[in-house]
Amino acid sequence: MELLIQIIFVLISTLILGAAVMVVRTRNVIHSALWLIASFFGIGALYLLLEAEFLAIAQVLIYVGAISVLILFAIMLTHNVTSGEGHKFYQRWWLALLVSLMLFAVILVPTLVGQDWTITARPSEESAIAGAVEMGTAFMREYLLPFEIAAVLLLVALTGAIVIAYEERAQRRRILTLAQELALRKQQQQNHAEE
Amino acid sequence: MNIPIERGKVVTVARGQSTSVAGFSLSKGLGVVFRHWRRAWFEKQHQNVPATASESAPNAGNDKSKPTAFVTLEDMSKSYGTFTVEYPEQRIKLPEAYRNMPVLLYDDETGHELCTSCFQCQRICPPQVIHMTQAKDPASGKPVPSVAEFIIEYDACMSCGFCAEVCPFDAIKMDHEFELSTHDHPSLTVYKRDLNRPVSYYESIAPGFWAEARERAYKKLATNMKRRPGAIGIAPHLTEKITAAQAQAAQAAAAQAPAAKAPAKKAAAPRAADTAAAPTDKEAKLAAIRARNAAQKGGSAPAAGTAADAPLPTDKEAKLAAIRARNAAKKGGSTPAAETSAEESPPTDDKAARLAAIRARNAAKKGDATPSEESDQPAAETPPANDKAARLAAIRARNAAQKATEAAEQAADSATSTPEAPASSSEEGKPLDEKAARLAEIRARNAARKKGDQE
Amino acid sequence: MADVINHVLNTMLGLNAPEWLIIFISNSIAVTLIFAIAPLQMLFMTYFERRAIARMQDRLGPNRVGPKGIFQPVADGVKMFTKEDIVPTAADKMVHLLAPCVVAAPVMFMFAVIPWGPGMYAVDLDTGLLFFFAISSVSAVGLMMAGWASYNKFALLGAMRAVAQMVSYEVPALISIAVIVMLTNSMSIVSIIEAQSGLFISQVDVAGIPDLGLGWFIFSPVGLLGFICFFIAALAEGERTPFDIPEADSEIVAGYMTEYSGMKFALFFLAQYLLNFLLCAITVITFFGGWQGPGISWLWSMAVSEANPAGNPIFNVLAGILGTFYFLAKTYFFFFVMIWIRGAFPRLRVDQLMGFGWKFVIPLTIVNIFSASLWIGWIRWELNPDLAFLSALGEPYSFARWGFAFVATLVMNVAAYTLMTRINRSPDETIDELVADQVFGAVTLR
Amino acid sequence: MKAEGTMIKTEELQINIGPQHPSTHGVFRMLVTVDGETIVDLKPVFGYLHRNHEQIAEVNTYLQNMPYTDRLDYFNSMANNQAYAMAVEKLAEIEVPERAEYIRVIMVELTRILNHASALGFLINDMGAWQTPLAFGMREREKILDLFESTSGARLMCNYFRFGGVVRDLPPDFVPRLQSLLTGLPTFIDEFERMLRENEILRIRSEGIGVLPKEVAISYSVTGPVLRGSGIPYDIRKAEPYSIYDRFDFDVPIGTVGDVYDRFLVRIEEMRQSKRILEQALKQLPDAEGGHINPKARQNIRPPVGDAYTRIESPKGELGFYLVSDGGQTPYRYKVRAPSFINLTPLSDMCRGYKVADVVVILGSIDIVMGEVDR
Amino acid sequence: MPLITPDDLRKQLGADLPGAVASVHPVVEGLPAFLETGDLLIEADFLPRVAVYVRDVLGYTYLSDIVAVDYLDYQLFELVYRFYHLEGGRDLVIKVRVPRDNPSVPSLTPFWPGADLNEREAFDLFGITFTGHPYLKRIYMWDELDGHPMRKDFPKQGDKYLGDES
Repeated sequence: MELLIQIIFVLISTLILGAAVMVVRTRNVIHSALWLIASFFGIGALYLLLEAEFLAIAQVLIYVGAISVLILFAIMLTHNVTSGEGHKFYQRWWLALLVSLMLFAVILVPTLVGQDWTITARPSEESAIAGAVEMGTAFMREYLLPFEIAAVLLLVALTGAIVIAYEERAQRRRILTLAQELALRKQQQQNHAEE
Repeated sequence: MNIPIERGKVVTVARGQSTSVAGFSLSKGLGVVFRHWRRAWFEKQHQNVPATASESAPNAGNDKSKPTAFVTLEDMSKSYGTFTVEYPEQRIKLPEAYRNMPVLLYDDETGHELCTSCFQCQRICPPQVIHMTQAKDPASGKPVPSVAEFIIEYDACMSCGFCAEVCPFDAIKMDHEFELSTHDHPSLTVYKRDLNRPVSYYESIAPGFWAEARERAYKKLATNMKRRPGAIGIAPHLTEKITAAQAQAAQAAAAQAPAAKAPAKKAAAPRAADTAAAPTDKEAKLAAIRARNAAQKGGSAPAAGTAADAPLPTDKEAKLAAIRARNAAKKGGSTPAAETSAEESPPTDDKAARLAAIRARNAAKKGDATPSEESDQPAAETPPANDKAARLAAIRARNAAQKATEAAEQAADSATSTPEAPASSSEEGKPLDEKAARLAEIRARNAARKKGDQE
Repeated sequence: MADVINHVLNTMLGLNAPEWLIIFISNSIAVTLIFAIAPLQMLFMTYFERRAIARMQDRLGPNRVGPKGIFQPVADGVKMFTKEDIVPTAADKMVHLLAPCVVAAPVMFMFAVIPWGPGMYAVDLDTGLLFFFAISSVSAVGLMMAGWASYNKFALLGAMRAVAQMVSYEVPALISIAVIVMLTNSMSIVSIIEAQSGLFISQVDVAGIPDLGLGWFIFSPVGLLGFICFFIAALAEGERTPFDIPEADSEIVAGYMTEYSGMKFALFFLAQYLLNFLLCAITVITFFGGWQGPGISWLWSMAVSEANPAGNPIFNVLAGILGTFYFLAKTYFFFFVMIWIRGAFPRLRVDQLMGFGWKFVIPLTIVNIFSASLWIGWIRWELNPDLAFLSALGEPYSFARWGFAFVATLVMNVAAYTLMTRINRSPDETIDELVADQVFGAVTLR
Repeated sequence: MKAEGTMIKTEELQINIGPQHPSTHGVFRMLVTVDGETIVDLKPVFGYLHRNHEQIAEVNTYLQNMPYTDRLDYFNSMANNQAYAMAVEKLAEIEVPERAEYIRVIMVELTRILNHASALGFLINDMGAWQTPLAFGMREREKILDLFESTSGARLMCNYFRFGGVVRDLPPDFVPRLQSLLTGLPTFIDEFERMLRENEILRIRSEGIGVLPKEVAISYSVTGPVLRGSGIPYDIRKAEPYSIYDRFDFDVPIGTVGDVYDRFLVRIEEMRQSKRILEQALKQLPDAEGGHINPKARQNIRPPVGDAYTRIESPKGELGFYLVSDGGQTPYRYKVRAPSFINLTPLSDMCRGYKVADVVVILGSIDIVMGEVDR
Repeated sequence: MPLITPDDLRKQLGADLPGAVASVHPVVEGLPAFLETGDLLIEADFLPRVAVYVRDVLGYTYLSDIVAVDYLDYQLFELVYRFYHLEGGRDLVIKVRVPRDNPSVPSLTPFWPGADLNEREAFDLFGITFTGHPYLKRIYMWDELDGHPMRKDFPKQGDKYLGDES
């Protein structure tokens, strides 16, 4: 059974990494967005492998269902983004690669060195917070404060979007229907008549 | 603005009240649809009536259609239940007045086509899709009141029914056959052979209409048949059968005296026997008419004039007229060609009018010496070839004459011929414009002179 | 499914197959069953829809292909196979090909979670309901791909509208389902159905009367309002009238499906009809007790299950058949309601649809959550010393508490419904509003 | 929030609705410039079905034109025939016997019911209801077409009127079938109204949409249900009663706001009024010897020199024929005043400011037939 | 039912708008006299003022129809304007005659938007230009056609297509 899980893990991780690379490499922006969605799926599958069911489904619901649609909307609505004239590698691409590896090493090396590789996975004492029920109670007990802050943050974001949309609507050119135009013209005549 | 309305009032439509709870009227709509759904399972608007023989084969004329299972009768007051008619199996009973494409009729017994190619339908047809040529008597080359070739372009015909209305011989009728779709387009130019339908078929699809038209049609057919030499007027596919029957009938009839055969008023079987004799007296009659006209040209009033108002001439008188005509023809010499070849080429409107005027004049001179007004109704309505038409022309001429005399008095006093001619759109028609008005004056003047010297 | 096969293999035939083999067999049988049933469902549904709507319009519907027109869907299927598959030259080939798959695949996933009868489910996820809606949101991505790939102005417009509609109606759908999750405090579909056994009064088992399996959530005011909101959201999600804006043929030709023909077009149709079937199924599962019905629990008590492994498998089959019958009968009744609504109502405009969703359905579902929490509080919470007044109503789950909770939530929901309908009847901008509103400045009078 | 900021530059989109479009009632094209979803401008494009009907009429004789008038508004061939027959009768001063006048009124009122039943069906169909109201409307239309078929011979192209009367008298079973149709009619109209009058979705889609205010309605010279929908009670059968309409009492329904909803309600009310007229006409119908055609009137006529214009209240509005005769057999000038054609003038003004989905509904509420628009 | 007979309309117009009423065309010998139907004849450039007069003073607010008739023999076009009063009654007919070579009439569309399509049709089929019309373009024919189909001298038959000399 262990071997089976290993194989599946390798498959999923190649999917994720491959998709991530493709996100960067493809010329067409839409294609890169679709590769991004593929990699989100991969991460969801990874969670399922770890039997964190709720997390996997939440990942699919949030990332693939909502955020990727948002990204696609954004891409399609902005003009001439998808001309896809493609971006070539810069001449000195190797310098950029070197710098990024150095940064990565600064984070990775301490964790790798400090890790005690000998211990086998011990059965954890209390059940990991994986199931939906435990997560719900955790939110209401230990993590109540971060939960409320997140809620407020989301609310702020929502109202901000509405305000921006409203302002834009005000500046948008209004086209009056025949009836409104007649009424306005009558209104104007009355105003002139009063002056 | 308040607009006065008699016998009724101005109703302002009430816009739906907004008090009803949202969703209530939506459910009313659902209720209506559900009632239709429920009742559609067991109510039908069309009852299936097993088709009786005649109905089930209304278009048995052509063998394409397979006999139908039932014909449906419609209950107009039902507004529930399915109203689908499953077409090939069920068919709605076509009403009598239904008209699709025109077809020609031929008499079952004698096989004679009713059509005498009088070109009326060709002239009235709005899209001009009917074309025909008149049959010629092979022996004398003279035109015969029967049709040689009759073409209708079914693809352009809009089945408006004018030809059937206008035809004086009830020869062309509107058919009930609507399954006419074909693959090859040329087959839609239909020739006489495919247009012919027996009278019994038309009787089966439109009994009421044929009952009215039957009397008139057969009377005219009888007269026409007499003037069709040999097997000219017979429907093509029946010619061999009919000519064979004529051959033996001719020998049997040869023994009896020609006079014994009474002119067949109804299409009785024996008529087939006397068709053999018909060609001879037909020429006689033709010759008689030609002789008479020639005689008038010559100015002498031949005795044959009295024959005009005799009842339908029996063969004997016809033979007498033929002899007189022959010797008058030798004396007269030139018979006005225009008179008989009137129907040769399809006349345009004004040429027909002029022809009608000439014919009316001759008839008028023959009847009594008063000029007749240019009759609007082109006298070509019934071919002048036989005496009855001449008599009709005479009558028309007489009462036209009185009209002309009155017009003459009016024309005399009113200086400018204002277009308000006498309102009644009666037979003689008003003087149409200056040219017509001036013509009327001239005729009126010499009519008055002739009446003067007659008293 | 797994225990039945285990029983059949091990006890009946005596060969002790390893654990993973049994799981593998049961799962593969379940998958093949699903992939067989789904297209058949779709074929029958198209036929059912055309016959039903025909009868509503006083006509007969397809009756030429086969007896009573049974093979009409097969004929349509063959037509779709043989139709030439045209791909516009300017289209983005890969995405154009992939779009129908991304739309159809999630629908197949959703079948995994649907239980057809007692014990007859492919997999019992304990977040089954959430899984159902998570996967259904993936098809929105597919629509976007279809709209964009066919490089056609109308298709893009249609795709935008469709995705906007699906995303904006997923919110009320999830919230109204959340109410049921609150009532049964578990997201696993199987447990939701089991919670709806018993008599009319949900969760209160009256002694003496056998378990008739009629304790559906619809009989509680919370459930009723939840059902109304969920069914409206389901209509919008499945693009049924009065919300079939995306392929509203009267305006833009055929929405995102414009540039598709042949089998790809059929795939879109398959996805749409199966989504409708599944939405009806979820409505039935959450509010009308899925396969619950009189006689099921009696049969199931004698069948083979974890509870009594010594049961007789025959009863499994019988209970399964009866359960499936109940489930399909209810689902097809709701599909008939969808067709009925399609036959009777005109279509909403896009902005009206959005307004209706955000201003009417979502507020109602939020009110519904509030009344659900009251319902749970009154019925289920055990006595709390400082909630002394609650003790007057008797111990938890008692009939008196249930009655009080019923009346209170009923009043609250009905009040919310009438308030919402009154608010949303505001007429268009009146003229003086227009004049006062600064917007007027931006208007050029012709 | 003062709006003097820079105007957001929104790019206008040009959409072609038609000529081949599921809901333009024939080959009619609208070039719509759209800003976002609202309509900025709309240019109607005609001419796709133009066959120069008036040139053909100048070549044909007066009688030969009769079947061509069926092809003008191919929904109401009887109304077109009546207008043309009355124009020629006025020109050539031909009287029409009593019974023929009653038969004509019966036929035209039946066409009005038929036209409104299917026009409302098409309007609701444009709003999105999948053909159910249209199927109910078509059912009534089929019954009426069967009546036409049994009298004139054809369902749509009736060619039933002649100068001075009608082609042939009513068949014996016409009156009983018409009476049974009239018993079935109220259930249809009441049911149609019950299903749709207060239907929330229909009212949202049609109230306040495509408003043609009362003051400007008359300056667009629109006629028929469109004019009465805007609140002006002008019905030619009442304003200038022709033939025998002064013998029937019926009401003139008018709307208040002049939007799609009013025109919808006006057409339903007009169907009821037509039913009233039909009942009165059936009661007063003189029996057969009244004559279905003026025996003295000949058909291929040469009217005197002059011109004549007659107009009738066809289901779509004022249908008029202007004939100039030079005394010959063919008309010198033949002009059709087609109601659908003139009712289209306010279309671009009525659609401005509404959404793309409303254009189709507004066009449906004007109820045009392309045969009459393009002639 | 307000009814104005053409004669007293002619007198009233003669009083109020001098010069508007045109003289009746003399009867030309040898030509059909069908021009004389006794209706009111107006000079072309007085048309807008007469139309507004009819609408405001006489109350005929409804312009029903504009017909263009081509009198080839007389080498002129006749435009028949038909007005109706909303309270019912007979029509009020105004006729305008313009010569056949480059005919032009002031447009009524500024006063009656309803006249727009009728005038475009007259322009398309007869070639009468309406000065002041907001969008005077062909309504039925395609724009490149150089010819006006309803004119009496427009070739009715003939295989040669108008415009191609080959």
